[in-house]
Amino acid sequence: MNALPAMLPETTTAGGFLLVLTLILPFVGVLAALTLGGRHARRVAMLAIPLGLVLSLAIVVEAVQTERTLVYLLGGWAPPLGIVLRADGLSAVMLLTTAVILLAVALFAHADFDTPPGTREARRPFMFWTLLLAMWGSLNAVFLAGDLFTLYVALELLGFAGVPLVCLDERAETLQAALRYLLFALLGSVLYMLGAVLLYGAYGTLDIALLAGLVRPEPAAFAAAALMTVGLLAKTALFPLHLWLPPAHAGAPAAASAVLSALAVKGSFFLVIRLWLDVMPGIITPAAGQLLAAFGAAAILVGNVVALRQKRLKMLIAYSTVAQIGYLFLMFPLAAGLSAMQLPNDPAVTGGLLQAVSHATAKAAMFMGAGLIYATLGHDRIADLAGVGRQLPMTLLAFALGGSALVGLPPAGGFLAKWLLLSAALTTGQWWWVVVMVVGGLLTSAYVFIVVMRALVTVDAGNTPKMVVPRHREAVVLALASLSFLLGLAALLPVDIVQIGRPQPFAAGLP
Amino acid sequence: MNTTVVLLGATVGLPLAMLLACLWQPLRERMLPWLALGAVPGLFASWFAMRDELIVFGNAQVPLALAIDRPGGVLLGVAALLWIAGGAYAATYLGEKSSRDNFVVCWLMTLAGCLGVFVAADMASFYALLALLSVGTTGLVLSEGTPRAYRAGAIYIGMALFAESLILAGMVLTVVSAPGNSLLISAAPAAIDASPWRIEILVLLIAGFGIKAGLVPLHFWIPLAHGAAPVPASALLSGAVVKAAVIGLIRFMPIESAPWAVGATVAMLGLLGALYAVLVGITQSHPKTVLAYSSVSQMGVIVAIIGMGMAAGDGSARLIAAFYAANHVLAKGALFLAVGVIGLTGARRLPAMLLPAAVIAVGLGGLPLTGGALTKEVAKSLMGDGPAGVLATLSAIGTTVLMLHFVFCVRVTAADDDEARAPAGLVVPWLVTAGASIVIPWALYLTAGGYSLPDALAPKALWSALWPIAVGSLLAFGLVRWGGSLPRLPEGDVVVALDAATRAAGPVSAVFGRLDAVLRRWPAAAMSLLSIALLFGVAIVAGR
Amino acid sequence: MNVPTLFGLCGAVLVGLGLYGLVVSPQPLRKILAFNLVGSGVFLLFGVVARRGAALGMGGDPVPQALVITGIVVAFSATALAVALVLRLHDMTGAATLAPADADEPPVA
Amino acid sequence: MNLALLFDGMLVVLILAVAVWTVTVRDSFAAGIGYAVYGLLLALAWVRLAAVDAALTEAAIGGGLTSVLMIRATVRLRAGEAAARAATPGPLPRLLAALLGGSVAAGLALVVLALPDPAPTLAPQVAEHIATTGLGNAVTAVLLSFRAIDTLLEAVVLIYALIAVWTLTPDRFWGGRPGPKYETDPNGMLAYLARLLPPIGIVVAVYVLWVGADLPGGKFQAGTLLAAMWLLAIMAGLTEAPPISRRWLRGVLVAGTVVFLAIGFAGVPLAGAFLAYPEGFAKPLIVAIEAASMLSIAFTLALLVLGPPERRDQA
Amino acid sequence: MSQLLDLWTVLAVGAGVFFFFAGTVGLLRFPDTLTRLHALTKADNLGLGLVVLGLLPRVGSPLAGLKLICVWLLVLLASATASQLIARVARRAGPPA
Repeated sequence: MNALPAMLPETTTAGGFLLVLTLILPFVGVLAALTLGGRHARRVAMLAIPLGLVLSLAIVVEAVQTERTLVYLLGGWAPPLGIVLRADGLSAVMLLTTAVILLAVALFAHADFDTPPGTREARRPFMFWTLLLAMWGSLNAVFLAGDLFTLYVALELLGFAGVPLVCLDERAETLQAALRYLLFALLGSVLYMLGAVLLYGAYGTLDIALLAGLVRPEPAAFAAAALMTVGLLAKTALFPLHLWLPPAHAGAPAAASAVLSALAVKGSFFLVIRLWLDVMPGIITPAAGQLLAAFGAAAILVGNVVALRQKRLKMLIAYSTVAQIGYLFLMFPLAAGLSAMQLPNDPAVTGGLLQAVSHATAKAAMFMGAGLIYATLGHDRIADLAGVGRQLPMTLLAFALGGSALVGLPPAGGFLAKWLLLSAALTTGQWWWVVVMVVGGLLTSAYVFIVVMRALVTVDAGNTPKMVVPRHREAVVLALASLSFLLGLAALLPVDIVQIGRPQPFAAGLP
Repeated sequence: MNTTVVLLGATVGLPLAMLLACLWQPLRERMLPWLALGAVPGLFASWFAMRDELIVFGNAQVPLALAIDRPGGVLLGVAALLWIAGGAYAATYLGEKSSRDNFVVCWLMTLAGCLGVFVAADMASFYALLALLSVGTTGLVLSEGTPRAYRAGAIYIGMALFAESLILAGMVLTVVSAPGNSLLISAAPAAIDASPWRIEILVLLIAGFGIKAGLVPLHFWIPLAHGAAPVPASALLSGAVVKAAVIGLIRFMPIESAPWAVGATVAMLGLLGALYAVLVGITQSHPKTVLAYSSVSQMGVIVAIIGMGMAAGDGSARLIAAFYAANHVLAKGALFLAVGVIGLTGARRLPAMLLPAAVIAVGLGGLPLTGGALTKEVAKSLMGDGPAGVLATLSAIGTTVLMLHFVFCVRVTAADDDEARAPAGLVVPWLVTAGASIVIPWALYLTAGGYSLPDALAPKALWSALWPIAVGSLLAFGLVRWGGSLPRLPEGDVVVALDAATRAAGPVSAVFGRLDAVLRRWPAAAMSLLSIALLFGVAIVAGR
Repeated sequence: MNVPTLFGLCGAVLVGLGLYGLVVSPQPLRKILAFNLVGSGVFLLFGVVARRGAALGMGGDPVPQALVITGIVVAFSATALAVALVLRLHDMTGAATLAPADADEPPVA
Repeated sequence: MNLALLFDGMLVVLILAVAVWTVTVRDSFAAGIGYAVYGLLLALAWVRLAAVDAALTEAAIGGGLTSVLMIRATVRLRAGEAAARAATPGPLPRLLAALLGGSVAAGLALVVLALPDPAPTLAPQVAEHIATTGLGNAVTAVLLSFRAIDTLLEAVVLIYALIAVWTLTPDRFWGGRPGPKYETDPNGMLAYLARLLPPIGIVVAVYVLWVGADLPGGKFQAGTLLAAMWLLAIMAGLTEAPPISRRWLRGVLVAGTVVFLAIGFAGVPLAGAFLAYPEGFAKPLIVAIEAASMLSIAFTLALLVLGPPERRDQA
Repeated sequence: MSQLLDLWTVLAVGAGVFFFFAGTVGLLRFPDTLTRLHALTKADNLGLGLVVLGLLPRVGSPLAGLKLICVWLLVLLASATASQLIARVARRAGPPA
């Protein structure tokens, strides 16, 4: 029997209990919201989300101070028998992003999903707040769990929280979009589980850290890598597997599509990072990396071009998500290339994650902005967006800032990500990804320019807005957009948070 | 030391502060009269700031730094002056137009970007300010709100972002090959020389800055943008904003050690472009478009000067190019402002207004005793007598013809009511700029250039400046008589190809639309999922 | 060819069969059924892995068996949600198909 | 020994035959019935793989509740059957799909054959540490002690699924009773069965729960049995599904998870880690969790089968 | 004594299997639902009873034997109810299409 490596057994580190609280808080929120019901659901959410933000901040601070991965052994059992919660730099950043975006969405949706005074409990608001907490809980589980099967259950939780958010408005096309999303996500997660069972069959454990040491180039590992990757791609809706994303994200109510587009997609993407960079660096071949990024490039091209063709604003933003998801996957061949050249792969990894965070904040702001535009004009046809500049100046500014963050104009996070990815691409000589990034940036700037121009058209003051949107909601959208616009200043941080706890490739004796 | 810190900081900081202040509605409405103030610290910085003093704002990772060198100082000074005059001019020109707020915000963005680019010392802030410049300029081009302005703005932002992507790629390559990945621009030329991707970096940077500088054949956005923008804006676009590319080339290009071939090609491109722009310019009738083509031509000559410098390996090309560009900033700015002024003056006062405009216009062609002549004289040492020298004189003659053609065109646009007078708010800043465009080149020639007065007044120098003017005026009068037979080229000449491309893009995007629709049907998507799983399996197994 | 390998091959064939059903059958209900087939095939593989890891008198490695129980309950929850969605879609539109009405006019906010 | 192999071979062939029939039969109702048979046959396969816990779960949830769901759904969708079937893809895509499915299956088969011979296993580690949990049944020990977070997330999955199903309620029926109103002949055969079977079912369920600590059994299987009995009573019209807005119903639904979390957090001071059990008290605590969870699981599974509310709450 | 029990088991289980076989043949050959129900419930239940009786001696403890008999009784109860319900549905739906 291949003896499990006598690595020094992991022990619970100092800040470990924070991980448990961050994991369990949203679930307790869901239970409380479900039992109390009605109006209390929103109060529970408004109490839990800020508390969660404090917790994720504490995790980030703890990680930065100790410069080490935070670990918590559940039940006191060490892997391979027990399950471990881990928060390295990657998870800490994603936890913080999730908490920040959820806080913004909660503040934004506070007015939208309000239980009408007459009724004790109305379906739409009660369900929205419960599902928001549910989505948050599943995302925290995805970012913290250290075991592949626990991650499978977390992915299912993500699906069960996302699907009802899509069809919260109970129209025929959103129900159909939700069904397509659920079935395709299930197909994806069953392939993921298939890969997990093969890994267990070959190595006797599903813990990420242990597997990293055990995985050897053999049929079980190859099949597991292929199946799990494709399963996760189906859930991340990378082109050509994006059939469910556009109708789902466009059909959902504004706050819901903001959470779906910004966060739900990042959960499974995060697992691809875990799989490719932590578990399977030895198995993944350069050809596989190029193939994955090729799908990314196709996503950028087709996603952006089809986005330009859209007549509705929310559909345009949804297709922009399809394109930006492609952008996220460019980091894998770059990281592999850097590791192959015995260089630290942190430019590619930090760049990729920064692109994910920048897209998350920018896309959430754009979807919420689109929601406000829809509420004010009563429609979101791009052709007649005239007058939005005058009625919703802050929303339009937020849209422009979010758009320029996606395009990658300095000082946005997108720019810093593009700079890091470009330097990784050029040092490893993979120049074709540079061309892809440039073309992607130009196409993105095209539709951002079109929407902002249409909105800036001044119209005679004749048309009265369908509903006057309160200022503070626009302020929330603008705050989130400017956060993504100023994310590039993260370069000034003394320590590169993302690299905390990342194994240096040549240190780990890469074959 | 701290005066330099304050001045350089204020050069960029004041416009940015005013920009942030615009977020608050009441402040935005009252900002228009204060526009001129934005550039004042820039002007003082160009006089008093210590040269080559590196002021670092950022930390070890990202050293955001400001510094000012001799060419940068020259350009900053003239640009700041033009920004002040333009600001005053815009205050009265806009008056109470409905799109005032947008104009003010975009003006401040462009101002901050333009002056910032001259003082930026590290690549990150240089690129950031360049991007701010492009976004602000797009806003200025669009502020008229006409469909022509939209088309010009769309083309402008597209070309600007494309150019900036090339520049970014070049910069990243430079940083990657620089020792210790330093971001400082001062280290760039050495890094480029030592880099294994030397040719790629040169090609990328020259292409990127070339597009920003309007090198032919990628110049078509300049006539569109400068034609469509309101007068004060197009004065600044053609004058100061285009010079960002010049300062970029001056600072990034390893002039002393660049390969001869690269320098020669750049020079040829510049000079041929200059001639081409003049030939197309004389077919245009709209005064601002004629001036725009003249800008393309002059920028071609400036780039040619840098090219010749690289070919000869002569470092002085930096200062010569900066001097030539400085003259062009003021002269072109004054001419654009003149278009606005002449448009409002009646027949009676027309000669009084037309005369200074004509003098500056012909001065661009090299009229003796004007800035143009001095710059051509200084440039002659670099151009030499070879093909470059011939082309340079030809372009001088061409420019004279073009300028006279401009004078005739602008005369037509005078106001119908004979008694009409342009408001003082427009005339004064125009005259200040006109005066400066005469005085400042002389001042620079004597102080910065280190030449003496007699060299300029030597009969030989006067004659070599005079005969191209004479030939040019003869050709101009010929043009007036037989001008009718010239073909009417559309504005932005090469852009016709771009329109055809956009028309062709329609069906291509329809194909993408259908592909997306097909791939989003369930059987197709599920089957592509399985086939991708097999593809990855093969890639992982076979790719070992 | 011992017992676990036999059931392993059975699991593999079930997965292939389920995937075929998922891709081909047009009715959503049949797709849910096919998904359950694939799920049961994967769980069978878990069982085979458990059986191969039998030691110290236990019939099989208890960890994969525990994962199977969790997996079956997750699969059931997914099936219940999917069936509820299909029924609700059927009540709303009178037909439960996955093809959107026309691909170009997708839903709006 | 090849006699056992022969029996297993026949079982496998039977399973595959029923599976192929379920996928390819034209009528969905028949497919639902086919899946019920398939579920029970699979339970046999689990017994042959010496995983009796899994066999119980598969028979109860896979064969039982899933088939109830499918049959109810196919009956309600019978009207649109012909129209939906028209959209079946042509022979070429079906061939391609068969090819793709076949190649994935072949790949899997190759990997299963190539699994390492001394199969890596955690059985020794479980055997070594099972003493601290005081349980005899290793699977329950893994479920509730070593991998307790999986089971906690499992309970949360059920609650998420129920919330998701309730989100599909039409607004006018919110707060109403799930499922249609079942009226059957009060002294008919179904009513007789619904009066006779539940007591037996409840006794068996409690037995399965209690024995789960040392022999195959446990809360999921027991919960499913209770759910089945309750569904039988509802379908026979003896009782009615409770309106979903009742506070007690919400309380019962979350009881299992709340108890699990409470005991988990109690472990932090007492046993040094979240989800750890203090020395000597492991078994009673685990049985307490299992009991509370059984109730919640029973209610959740039944409500999942009944679906979203379809009628107002005429209390 | 053990040979007698073995003989008893073989005979009883054999008879049980025969009745199952008869039930299956009935299922396939009979023309309509009602007759098929008839075949299924009668033959299979009897077959199961015989198999259970056949296995009784081989079972370890009397408790397990009791469980076997409970299984039989439950199957009897279930199949009786199910066949009645199916019969009512079949009759109400009229002759099979």
